[in-house]
Amino acid sequence: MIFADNVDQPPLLRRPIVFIPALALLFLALLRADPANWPLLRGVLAAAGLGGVLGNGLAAAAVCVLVGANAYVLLRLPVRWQVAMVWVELTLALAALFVSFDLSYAFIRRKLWILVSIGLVNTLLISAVSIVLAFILAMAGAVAKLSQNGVALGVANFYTSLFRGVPLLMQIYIIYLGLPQIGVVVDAIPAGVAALSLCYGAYMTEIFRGGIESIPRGQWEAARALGLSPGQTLRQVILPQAMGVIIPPTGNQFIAMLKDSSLVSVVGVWELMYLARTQGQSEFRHIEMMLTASMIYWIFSILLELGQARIERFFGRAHAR
Amino acid sequence: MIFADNVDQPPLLRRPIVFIPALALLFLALLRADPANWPLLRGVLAAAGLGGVLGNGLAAAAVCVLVGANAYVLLRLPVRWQVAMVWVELTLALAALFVSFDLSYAFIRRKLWILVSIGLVNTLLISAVSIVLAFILAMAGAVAKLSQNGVALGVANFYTSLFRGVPLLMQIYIIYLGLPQIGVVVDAIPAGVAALSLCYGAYMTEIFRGGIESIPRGQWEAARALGLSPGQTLRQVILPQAMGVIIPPTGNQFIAMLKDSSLVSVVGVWELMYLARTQGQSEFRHIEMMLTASMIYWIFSILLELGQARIERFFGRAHAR
Amino acid sequence: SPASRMRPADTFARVRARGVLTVATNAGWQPQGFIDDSGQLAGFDIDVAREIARRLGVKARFQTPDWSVMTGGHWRGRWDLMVGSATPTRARAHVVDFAGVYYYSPYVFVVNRMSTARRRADLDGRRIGVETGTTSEDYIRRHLEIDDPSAPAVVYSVTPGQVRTYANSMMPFDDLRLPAGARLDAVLAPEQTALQAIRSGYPIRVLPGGYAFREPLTVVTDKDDPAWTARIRRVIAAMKADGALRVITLKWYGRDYSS
Amino acid sequence: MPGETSPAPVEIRALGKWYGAFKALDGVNLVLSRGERLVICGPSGSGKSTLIRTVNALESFQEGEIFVEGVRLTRAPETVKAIRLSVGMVFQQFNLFPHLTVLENCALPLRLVRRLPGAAAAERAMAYLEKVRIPEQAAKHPAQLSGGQQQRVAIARALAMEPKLMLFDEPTSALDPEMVKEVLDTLLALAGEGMTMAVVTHEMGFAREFADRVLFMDGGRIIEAAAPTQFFSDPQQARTRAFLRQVLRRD
Amino acid sequence: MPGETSPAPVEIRALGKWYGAFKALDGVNLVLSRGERLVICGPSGSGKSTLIRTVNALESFQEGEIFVEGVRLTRAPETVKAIRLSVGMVFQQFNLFPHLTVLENCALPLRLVRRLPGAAAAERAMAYLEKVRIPEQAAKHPAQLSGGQQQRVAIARALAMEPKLMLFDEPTSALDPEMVKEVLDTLLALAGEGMTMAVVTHEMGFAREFADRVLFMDGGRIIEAAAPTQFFSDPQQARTRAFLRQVLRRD
Ligand SMILES: Nc1ncnc2c1ncn2[C@@H]1O[C@H](COP(=O)(O)OP(=O)(O)OP(=O)(O)O)[C@@H](O)[C@H]1O
Ligand SMILES: Nc1ncnc2c1ncn2[C@@H]1O[C@H](COP(=O)(O)OP(=O)(O)OP(=O)(O)O)[C@@H](O)[C@H]1O
Ligand SMILES: [Mg+2]
Ligand SMILES: [Mg+2]
Repeated sequence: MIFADNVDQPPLLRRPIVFIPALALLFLALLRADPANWPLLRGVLAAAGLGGVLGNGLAAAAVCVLVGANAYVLLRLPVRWQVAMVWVELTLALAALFVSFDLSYAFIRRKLWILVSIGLVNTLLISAVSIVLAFILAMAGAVAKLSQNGVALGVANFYTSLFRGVPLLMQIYIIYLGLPQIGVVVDAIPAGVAALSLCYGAYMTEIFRGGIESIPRGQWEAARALGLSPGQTLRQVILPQAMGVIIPPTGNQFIAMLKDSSLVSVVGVWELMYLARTQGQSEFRHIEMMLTASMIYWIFSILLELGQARIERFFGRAHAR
Repeated sequence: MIFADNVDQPPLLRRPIVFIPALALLFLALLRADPANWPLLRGVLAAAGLGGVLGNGLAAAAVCVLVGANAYVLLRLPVRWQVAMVWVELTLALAALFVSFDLSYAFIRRKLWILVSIGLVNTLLISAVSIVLAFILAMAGAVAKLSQNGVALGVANFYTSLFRGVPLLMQIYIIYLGLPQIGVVVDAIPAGVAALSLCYGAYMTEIFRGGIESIPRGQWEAARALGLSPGQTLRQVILPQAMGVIIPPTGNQFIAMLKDSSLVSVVGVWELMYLARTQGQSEFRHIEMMLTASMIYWIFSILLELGQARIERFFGRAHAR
Repeated sequence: SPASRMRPADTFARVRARGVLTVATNAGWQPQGFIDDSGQLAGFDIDVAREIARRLGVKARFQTPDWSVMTGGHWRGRWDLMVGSATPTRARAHVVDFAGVYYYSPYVFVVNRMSTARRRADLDGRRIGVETGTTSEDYIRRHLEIDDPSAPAVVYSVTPGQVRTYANSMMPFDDLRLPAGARLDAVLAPEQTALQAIRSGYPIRVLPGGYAFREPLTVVTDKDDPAWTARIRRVIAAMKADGALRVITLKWYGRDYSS
Repeated sequence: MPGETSPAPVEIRALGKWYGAFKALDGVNLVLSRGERLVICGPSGSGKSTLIRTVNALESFQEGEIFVEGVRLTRAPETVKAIRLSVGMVFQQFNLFPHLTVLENCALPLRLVRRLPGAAAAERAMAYLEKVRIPEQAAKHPAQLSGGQQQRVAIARALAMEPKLMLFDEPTSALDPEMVKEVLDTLLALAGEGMTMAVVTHEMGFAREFADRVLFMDGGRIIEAAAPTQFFSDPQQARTRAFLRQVLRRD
Repeated sequence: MPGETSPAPVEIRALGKWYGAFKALDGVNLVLSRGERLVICGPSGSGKSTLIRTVNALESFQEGEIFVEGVRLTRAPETVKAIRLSVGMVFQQFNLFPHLTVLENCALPLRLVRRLPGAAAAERAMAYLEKVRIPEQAAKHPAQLSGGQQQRVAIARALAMEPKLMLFDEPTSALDPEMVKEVLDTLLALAGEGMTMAVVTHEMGFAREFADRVLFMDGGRIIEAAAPTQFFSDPQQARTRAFLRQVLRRD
C-alpha cells in the first residue's frame, strides 16, 4: 500500500500453496541445469564420491533446502530486518559473481591509491562545483520558463532544448575547442565544469519547473494576497513545498552527475573513470579497474542517497494527516 | 511570474535608462576587443579602405546599432514572436560558431546516410525498447518502495541503489561478461537493452515514487472509502494526478536515454554515436561527425519535448482556478 | 574460471562446424579497420582476418566490441580471434594469448606546421601529447616492454618537459592544430594516424628524422585453448613466409610494414 | 424493511483513539438502528470527524470494537472492503478527484466498484447530479466550481454508490440556505428508502429538521444523546446548554 | 475616525467579469464606507467569491472600474501591492501554508511584509491566535488540525496583518455555533476599531447580528441591498423572498 491504510495485506509468500510449488519448480530447474555452473557444491559432492544424476539431484535438493529455509526465516522477520537481510544476501550474490571472474586483487591493491588520491578527488571536485552551478542555472531557468517575458522564455527554452538535446561530449567539445575560435582559450577542468553545469542545469530546470507548477494555485494566491512579493512567495512558500517533488529527481541528477563527470576526461582531466580505464588498458585489467571504480562510485551514491533521505524527511515533516 | 497574477511587470529592458548604458558598455568592450575575432565585418571595412582604430570603431558602432535595433524590435513583439525570434537568433549564432571551424560539408554529406540508416535506426530501436521496459520496472519499483513489505522494500532499495550507483558501463559489463559466468550467454543488443532498462528503471523508480507521494492523502482516502481497490486507486486516481509531477523529470530521462544508449556500442552495436565516432576518427573529421550526430540527437530531443508538452497539457487540463 | 578449466574448449572444431570464424576487431582506424561509405567493414586488419579464415577453410564474420571488452579475456566462445592491432606486452600476456605478430607500426613525432622545431632534439623540454594507455605513452615515459623476441630494440630519444595524455587519439591533434603552441608542442603517434590527420587538412607536419620506434602488432586469442593459439600462430607464420602479409600491407599502407 | 433479527448498521463499543499522546476519542459507545438519522454536533476539535472516519477504517483505533452491519472491523482486507462497500462517506474537504470531470467523479466508482457498464454508470451519476441540482456542471472540472457546487458533487458521488449507511462530515458547510434545504429534502427522501445516516454538522436548523437523534460530543466523549425536540428544548447537561446558548438567531 | 474627505474604502463601478463565455459578474456597483460591515449572501454560484476576489486583484475583470482606498485598480505592480497591503483576505478553502506551523503561518507575512523582527512577529501572531482561541495549537502543522481549527488559523493570519479592509469568504463555514459566536464577537470588536469588512456567508444568523448592510446576489448581479432588519423582515424582491423562505428554523 502506498499510504498506510488500516489494512494488513496477507503475507502471500508465507502460504504453503505458494511456497511449495515455487520450491518444486526451482528443484526441477536446477536438476536440468548445467552442473558446470555451480562448481562449489559439485566439488564438495565429487570429493564425497557422488557424481552424475545422483550428485546433481543431491546438489539441487541442498540448494532448495537452503533457499526455502532462507525464505522461511526472511518472511517472519520485522520489516527493518527484512530489508537488511535482503541487502546482505544480494550483496553476497553479487560478490560471488565477481569472484567467479578470478580477478587479480594484487593489481587492484596496487592501483587503488592512484584511483582514490587522484581520480576520486578530481571527480568529487568537478561534480561538487558543477552541481552547485547547475542548481543556480536551474533556478534561473525554471523562473524564466514560467515567466511571461518572451525573451526570457525563449532563451530558457533554447537553453534547455540545446543542452538536453545535444550529447554532453559535444558540449565539452564546443566549449573546449569552440571557444578558442572566438579567442577564449579555456583550461580542461573549467571547460569540463562549464559543460557539466550547463547540461545538468538544463535537466534540472525542467525538474524545478515541474515542481513549482505542482503547487496548488491557492498557495500562490494566499501569499500574494498577504502582500508577499513574487520573489518572497517563491522562496518562502512555493519552493519549500515544491521540494518534496523536486528532491527525488534531483537526487537522481546528483548521482548521475557523479558518473557523467567522467566525460570530462576527453579533455585530459584525470578523474576516477579515466584512471580506471587507462590503468586497466595497459595491462588488460579492465574488469578489475572498472569494478573498483564502480564500488567507489556506489559508495558515494549511497552517501548521496542517505543525504537525500534526510532532506526528504526534513521537507516532508508536515505531511501528517 | 509563476502563476498569472493580474499584474504586468514593467518592461525593464525597454527603459532608456537600462538600454543606453548597456549599449555604451558593449561599444567600449568591442572597441578594445581583438579585431581578429570578427573577421567578416572587418573584411568589409578593409575592402572599403578603412582600417586601424577608425575601422575598429566603425565596426563596433555597426555592431551596436545592429544589437540595439534587434533588442528594440524584439522587446516590442508579442510573446510568441519573441520566443521564435530568440530561437532564430541563437541558432544562427551557434551556426556561425561552427562555420568558423571550416568543416567539410562534403564529408558530412558522404557519411550522413550511414549515420541515419544504420546508426539512428539502432539508437531509436534500443532507446524505445529500453524506455518501455524501464517504465515497467519503475512502476513496480515505486510500488515496492512504498509498500510495507520488507522483502519488496529491500529488493527495490537494493535495486535502485545498485543500478543508480554503479556506472552504466559497468552494468553492461556485468550483463555481457558476467552472465556468461553463470551459463547465460547474451547477445550484444539484448545485453545493452537490459542494462539500459535496469539503469533507467532505477532512476525512474525514484521519480515515480516522488510523484506518487506528492498526491495529497485525501485523494487516497476518498478513493478507498468509495471501495476502489489499492490497485484501482493507484491507476485511476493517484497516477493520473501524479503525472503532472512525473512527466518533466521523465522527459529528462527519455532525452538522456537517447544519448546514453550510445554506451551499448562497447559491446559492438553500431548505434549513432559509435558510427559518428569511428567514421570521424578514421578520417580525422570527428568535429563534423560529432556535429552531425548532435544535430540528429537534437532533432529527436525536440520531438520528444514537443510530445512531452502535449502530454503535459493533457494531464494539466484540470488545473484551471 | 573454474568452469572453463573443467571442460577445455575446442575452438577449431567449433569454427569448422559453423564454417565461420568470428573475429573481433576495431572499426575506428583507417586504414587498419574502418566502416566504408557503404557501411561495410574494410581495411588492413579485415583483409588479414579474411586471409586467415580462407586458410582455415571458413568465412570470416566480424564484430566490433569495445577494446576493453575484447581484451579482458573470458570470451566464452563469442569470438574466436581478435585481429585489432594489439601490441604484445608482458603485462597483457597474463590475460590473453598472443598468436603471432603480423605487422609493425612505425611511430613518429608530429608538430604544428608553424612550429620552429626541425629535429627531434628540438622537442626536449617541450609539451608532448600522447594517447593514454598506448605504447606511445609507454615510450615517452620510457617503460615500453614489448613481449616479442623478434621486435627491434627500443631506443629512447626526446626528453619531454611535460607529457600530456588524452583519452582518445584525436584530441592531441586537435590541441596541436591550435595556433602556435596554445596547448601542445608535439604529438607522438602512429605514422598512419598522423598522415590521415594531414590528409584531412590539419595544419601539422611530421618531424623528420625517421621513426621513433616500431611497434609490433599481434593477433590475440582467448587463454582457454592453447591448441587453437598454436594453430593460428602457424597460419600467420605461413602468411609471413609466402608474402601474403607483405601484399596486404602494400595494398593498404603503400609500404611494407610486415617485417 | 429488514426484520428484527438483522444486525445494527453500526455498533461501537468503548472506542478509544489516540493521536500520539492526545486522546481524540474516549470511551465512545454508540448503536445506530436501521434507517436512523443521527446528527453529531459539538465544538470544533471535539472528535466528530475522527469518530465517523474511524467507522470507515480511515483512522485506526486503539481501544474498543466497531461492528458495521454485524461485521467486526479488523485490519483484514476483505473485511475493510466489505465495510466500505456498505458505507458511503462525504468528506469535510470534499476530496473530489481534480483530474476528472464532475460526471466522471461520480461515474468512476460505479464502473470500477459496482461494475456498471460505462453508459449505465454515467446515467446513474447524472441522476444523482440532478438530485443535488448541478446537472449543468457535469462537464466541468472541480477546480472550475464554486465551493457549494463542489460540495454537492461530493454528496452526489457518495450517494450514487447507494450504500446502506452514509456518513456525512459537514455536508452543508459551503451551501447557501436554499441549497441546505434541498440537500435536507434529498437526505430525508433517502432516509425514507431505509438508508441509515450519520451527519456531522454545525447547522442547528438542519439538525432539528433532520435528526431522529442528536449526539453532542466534547473532548472526544459523547456528552449527551437525545431526540432533537428534547435536545434543543431541554438539554440535560450544563455543557450542552452552554453550547446551545451561543446559537445565533436567524429569522 | 477619518474625516469626510477621505476616499471610500471600496468603490466598484459597473463591474463585469467573464469566465470564457460565462458571465460571472454583471454590472456590479458598490460603495463601501469606512467602518462598514457588509454581508454578501446569495445562492451557490452567484458570484460572491468572484466579487471579493476581484477587489483583491486575484481575478481579472473585463468591464468597469474598482477603487480601493481611492486608488484605481490597474495591473501595475505598485498599485496591486499597495491595494493588497490595505486589504486582508480569508479564503473559502483557507489556503494555509502546509509546510509551516500554525504560528509560522501567521508570523511569516508579518516578518516579510510588515518587516517586524522575528520575536515581535511571533508575539503579534500569538496574540491573534489567542483571539481566535487556538493558542494551544500554535506548534502544530495545518494538516494536524480539525477543519474549524484550520479556519480560525486563516482568520488569525489575515487579521494579524491589521489591514484597513477585510474580505471574508465564508469565514464560519467549518465552525460550530459557539465558535461562530466568538468569531462574530472578534469581528465586531475589530469593526469598533474602524476596520471595514465584507463577509460572504450563508449563515443568516451571523448576517443579522453582524451586518450594517446585507447584499443579495444572484446570477452575477446584485439583486437587493438593505439594512439587515429590513432585509430579513421586508425584502423587496421576489427572488430574495424565495431565498429567505428556505432558511431553516434553528431554535
Ligand atoms: N493527525 C493528527 N495529529 C494530531 N492531532 C490531530 C490529528 N488529527 C486530528 N487531531 C486532533 O484531534 C482532535 C479531533 O479532531 P477532529 O478532526 O475529529 O475534530 P472535529 O470534531 O471534526 O472538529 P471540526 O468541527 O473543527 O472539524 C483535534 O483537537 C485535532 O487537533
Ligand atoms: N475558473 C472557472 N472557469 C469557469 N467557470 C468558473 C470558474 N470559476 C468559477 N466559475 C463559475 O462562476 C460562477 C461563480 O462562482 P463563485 O465561486 O463566485 O460562486 P459563489 O457565489 O462563491 O458560490 P459558493 O457560495 O458556492 O461558493 C459559478 O457558476 C462557477 O461555476
Ligand atoms: Mg471535522
Ligand atoms: Mg464561493
